[in-house]
Amino acid sequence: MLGEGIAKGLVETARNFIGSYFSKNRLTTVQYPEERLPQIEATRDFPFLVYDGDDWQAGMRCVGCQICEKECPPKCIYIEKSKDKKPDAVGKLQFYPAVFNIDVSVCMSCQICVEVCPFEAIKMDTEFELSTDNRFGGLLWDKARLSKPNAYYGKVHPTDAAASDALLAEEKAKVEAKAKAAGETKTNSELTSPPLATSGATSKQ
Amino acid sequence: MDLELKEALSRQGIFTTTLEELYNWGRRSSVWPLTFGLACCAIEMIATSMARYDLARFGAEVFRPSPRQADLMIVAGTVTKKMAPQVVRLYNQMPEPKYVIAMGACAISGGPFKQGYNVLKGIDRYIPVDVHIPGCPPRPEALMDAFITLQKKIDAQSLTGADRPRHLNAEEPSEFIVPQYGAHDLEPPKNVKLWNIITKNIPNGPGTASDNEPRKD
Amino acid sequence: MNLEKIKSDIEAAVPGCRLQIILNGSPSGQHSLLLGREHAVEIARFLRDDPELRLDYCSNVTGVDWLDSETSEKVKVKKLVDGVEQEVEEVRKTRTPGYLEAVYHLYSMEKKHGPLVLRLRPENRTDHVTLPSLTPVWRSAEFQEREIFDLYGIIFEGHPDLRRILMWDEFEDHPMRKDYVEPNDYEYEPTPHDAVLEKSKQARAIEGQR
Amino acid sequence: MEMIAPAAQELIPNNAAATGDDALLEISLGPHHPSTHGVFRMDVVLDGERVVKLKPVFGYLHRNHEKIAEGASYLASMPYTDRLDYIGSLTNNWAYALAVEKLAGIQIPERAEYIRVITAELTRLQNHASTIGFLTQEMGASGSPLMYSFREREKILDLFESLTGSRMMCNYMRFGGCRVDLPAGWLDQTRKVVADFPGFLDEFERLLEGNEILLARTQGVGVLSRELAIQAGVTGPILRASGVNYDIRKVDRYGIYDRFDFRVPLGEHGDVYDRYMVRMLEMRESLKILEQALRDIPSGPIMDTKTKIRGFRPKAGEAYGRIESPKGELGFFLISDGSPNPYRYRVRPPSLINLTVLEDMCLGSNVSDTIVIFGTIDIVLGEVDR
Repeated sequence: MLGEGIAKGLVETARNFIGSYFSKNRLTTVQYPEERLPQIEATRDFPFLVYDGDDWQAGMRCVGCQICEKECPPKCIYIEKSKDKKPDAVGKLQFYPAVFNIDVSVCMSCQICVEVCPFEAIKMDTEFELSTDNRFGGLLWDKARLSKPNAYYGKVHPTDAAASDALLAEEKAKVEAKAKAAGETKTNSELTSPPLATSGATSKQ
Repeated sequence: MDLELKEALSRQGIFTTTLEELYNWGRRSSVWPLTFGLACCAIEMIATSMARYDLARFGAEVFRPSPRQADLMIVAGTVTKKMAPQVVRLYNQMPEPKYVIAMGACAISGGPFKQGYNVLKGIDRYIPVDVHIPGCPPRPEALMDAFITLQKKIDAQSLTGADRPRHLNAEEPSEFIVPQYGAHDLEPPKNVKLWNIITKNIPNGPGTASDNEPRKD
Repeated sequence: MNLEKIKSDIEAAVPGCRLQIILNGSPSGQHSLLLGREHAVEIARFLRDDPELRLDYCSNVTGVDWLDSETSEKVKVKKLVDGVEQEVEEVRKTRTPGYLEAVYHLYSMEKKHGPLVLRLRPENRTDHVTLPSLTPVWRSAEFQEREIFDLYGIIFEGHPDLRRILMWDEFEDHPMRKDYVEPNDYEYEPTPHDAVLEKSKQARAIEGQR
Repeated sequence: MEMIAPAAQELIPNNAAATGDDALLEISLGPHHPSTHGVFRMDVVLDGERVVKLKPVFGYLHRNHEKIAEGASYLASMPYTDRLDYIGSLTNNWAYALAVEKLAGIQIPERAEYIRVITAELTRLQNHASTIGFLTQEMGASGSPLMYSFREREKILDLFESLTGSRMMCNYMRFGGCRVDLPAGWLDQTRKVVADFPGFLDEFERLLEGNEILLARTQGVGVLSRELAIQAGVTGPILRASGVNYDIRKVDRYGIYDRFDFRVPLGEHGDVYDRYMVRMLEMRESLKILEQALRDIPSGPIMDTKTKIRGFRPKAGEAYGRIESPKGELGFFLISDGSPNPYRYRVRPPSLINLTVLEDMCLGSNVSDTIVIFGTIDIVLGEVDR
């Protein structure tokens, strides 16, 4: 009979309509902004700089090595290395970025910067509500805007943050053991720090 | 009108409004976008209009294929130099009041492809953009957030005075120059007038002496 | 597929053709066959129709631009210095003129083998840039040869519809060539470095003069 | 659109100026057209409602992917491949990774191979689902089918997001393996999605199967002959709908596809209906592969330890690597000169080459059918223009 196929299809649509009131599998509308989808842990959006402790300037992990600047595919990172050094979390004297800008209007969220960073200093954020009417003012993020505490990292990516913390603790223990050994022979050791040898390739974001 | 009085009245079931509020409410609540996808972001735009995110809740139910019936152009994707004249022409064909959302890195600045010879480094070289959403591509929620931002922006507009919206100012242009294909590049490579307005307020921008000098903090 | 055998098969079928095997240094082992321009279409037809090969499917057509290159190597030469024969190191420079290249990857849908890689080279990269089109043999080359014409400037003789495909018709350059200089439309760049910083500065300087 | 490029003007036949019933009409469909899947343009010459001539015009999304890649390191091109066929980023990743692995002779660990198969087949599922959604939308079934297919797509995108961090631009594979290991519980989640997916297919079939409008709009429309398909280098579901048994998963047996038991659905008539059905059946076969892969996936490393990601310099040489992407043969041709950047980086885009036969399929049909035929080719402009 002509129209039978169409009628069958309409039955299916009706089933779907009614089903949407009962079945979670039918993914009914999430009423953003009042309700939100559950946060997926691995989600990435834009990079941020991790700092330890409370003071973002003192605790900044980034040493301004400019690897991410070089590897960034769309070239949206701009770093200027500092002239002087400051002690890092472990106590070693390190350079720090005098300028660290990310132009998020160019960033493609590929997280290659995270992958290549040997210092666990740059990580991906999950914040996405960033729409602005000011292109240059609102989308060029400087060091202060980019810095976020390690606790925040632990909140948005708990698994990765735990792995990263463990890695850093291990590094720290190694350095301390070395310093101890060195301290027995020589008391005053001005360390010019070699880059921490962590495996950038396998680090999770 | 006094806000407290207004609230007190609304509790009594009497709703008052000003012409301005009514006008802005009308504009804000039925922003019809143009069915206009350029690249990757267009897929997220489609996803946003589907059941799970449902852009219709913001009064953007109807995607109009014709620019004559649309209020909002979502520039969703990379604008190439070959496409730029058409984008500007579509914008010119839209009736006032009209808004532009630059969705995604490519539309804002050329994004990851800005080093390409055929990629326009930001649609705001030719048309004024109201809201920028960074992301590559922005999540559907980010597009909805931009919608809310746009609605707030419309709500805050006053109908009179120097800062009234463009469509109420007869001196402001509603159409912009359409670039022409040249032998090596688009002619002109940017709408200088518009560009100067955009870059005027950058603290460190091209208008200032410390152009491209690193920011000191 | 044995490239030597294919070469001798072609030589038997198309007498007088120029063929050369080009070895590939990568572990992929995809060596290629450089064809002379004069007999390219005949060879292509043979490859397609030969019942043993039946390379009926031309998958990929690529342009490659090789710039003029200069390699210098140190050579030890025996020379008479002050009447005594001595070994002297001399830097010898070899200039290889640049050339354009079209690379075809052939497969067989019937026999399910492949790839056979063909290469065609026009005389030089400036004024003699014609190649015979293989579109009459494999239609899949149609858009890809147009693309090579557009981006590399190789003119394919015998192509049914050779127009620009990706860039607009008024465009004059061939942007995929290695020596193409793109128009400087950089502007205020918030995160400039290296080349972009230079370009941005240049553009601003020119603007300032206007 | 009033824009007529000079090239298009040449298309106008001599009698176009004539008025009356027999006048030919030249129109430009696109680049802004709701059913051209982006910024594609067709210069069509019409005799009444019949298509007499059709020339595709490309380049409105030419983003210079190849040129940018030639100036960037091997790693930096990986996120750009996501943006080629932006509906199926993971298959693009795989094709590029495969080409680099061929170029440098890299072996990848077994677990990584399985992850690649799983993600690629999930990509195929969501690609075919959304293609059929768009196709029915273009036939006039506005709304429902597209919404259903996007609903299923969202479930798969959630999987991608929890694995790779991004819904669409996954940037997940690396030459030598994959970037991160599967998160806890991901396999169970995937098993659930895979188990539920046939329900969606059944629903879709009930919705459309036997629908008189669908049958009238698809059967016998846009026939592509077997010979022409081979001659024009068409690949993917379109080729198989024309009855040619050529699936690179079976021919090249790249990755570990020789371990799975699956069949290649073939069409008989090469019309729009066959192309639709081939895609439906291919989804069922993909589900079979997924079930086997999810059952057999071993534990172990996911990256080849010898491969350097940063400062990767393959030996001078060249390689062409190809895979069966949801749209057809996606290949990458790389020439290395020993430097950290590829000397030549070329994408063999299935969407572009499949469009070769667009005119042949559309000649003589109505404008409305042209849109449907165009829809079954399943192009993504990011890949056509690159």
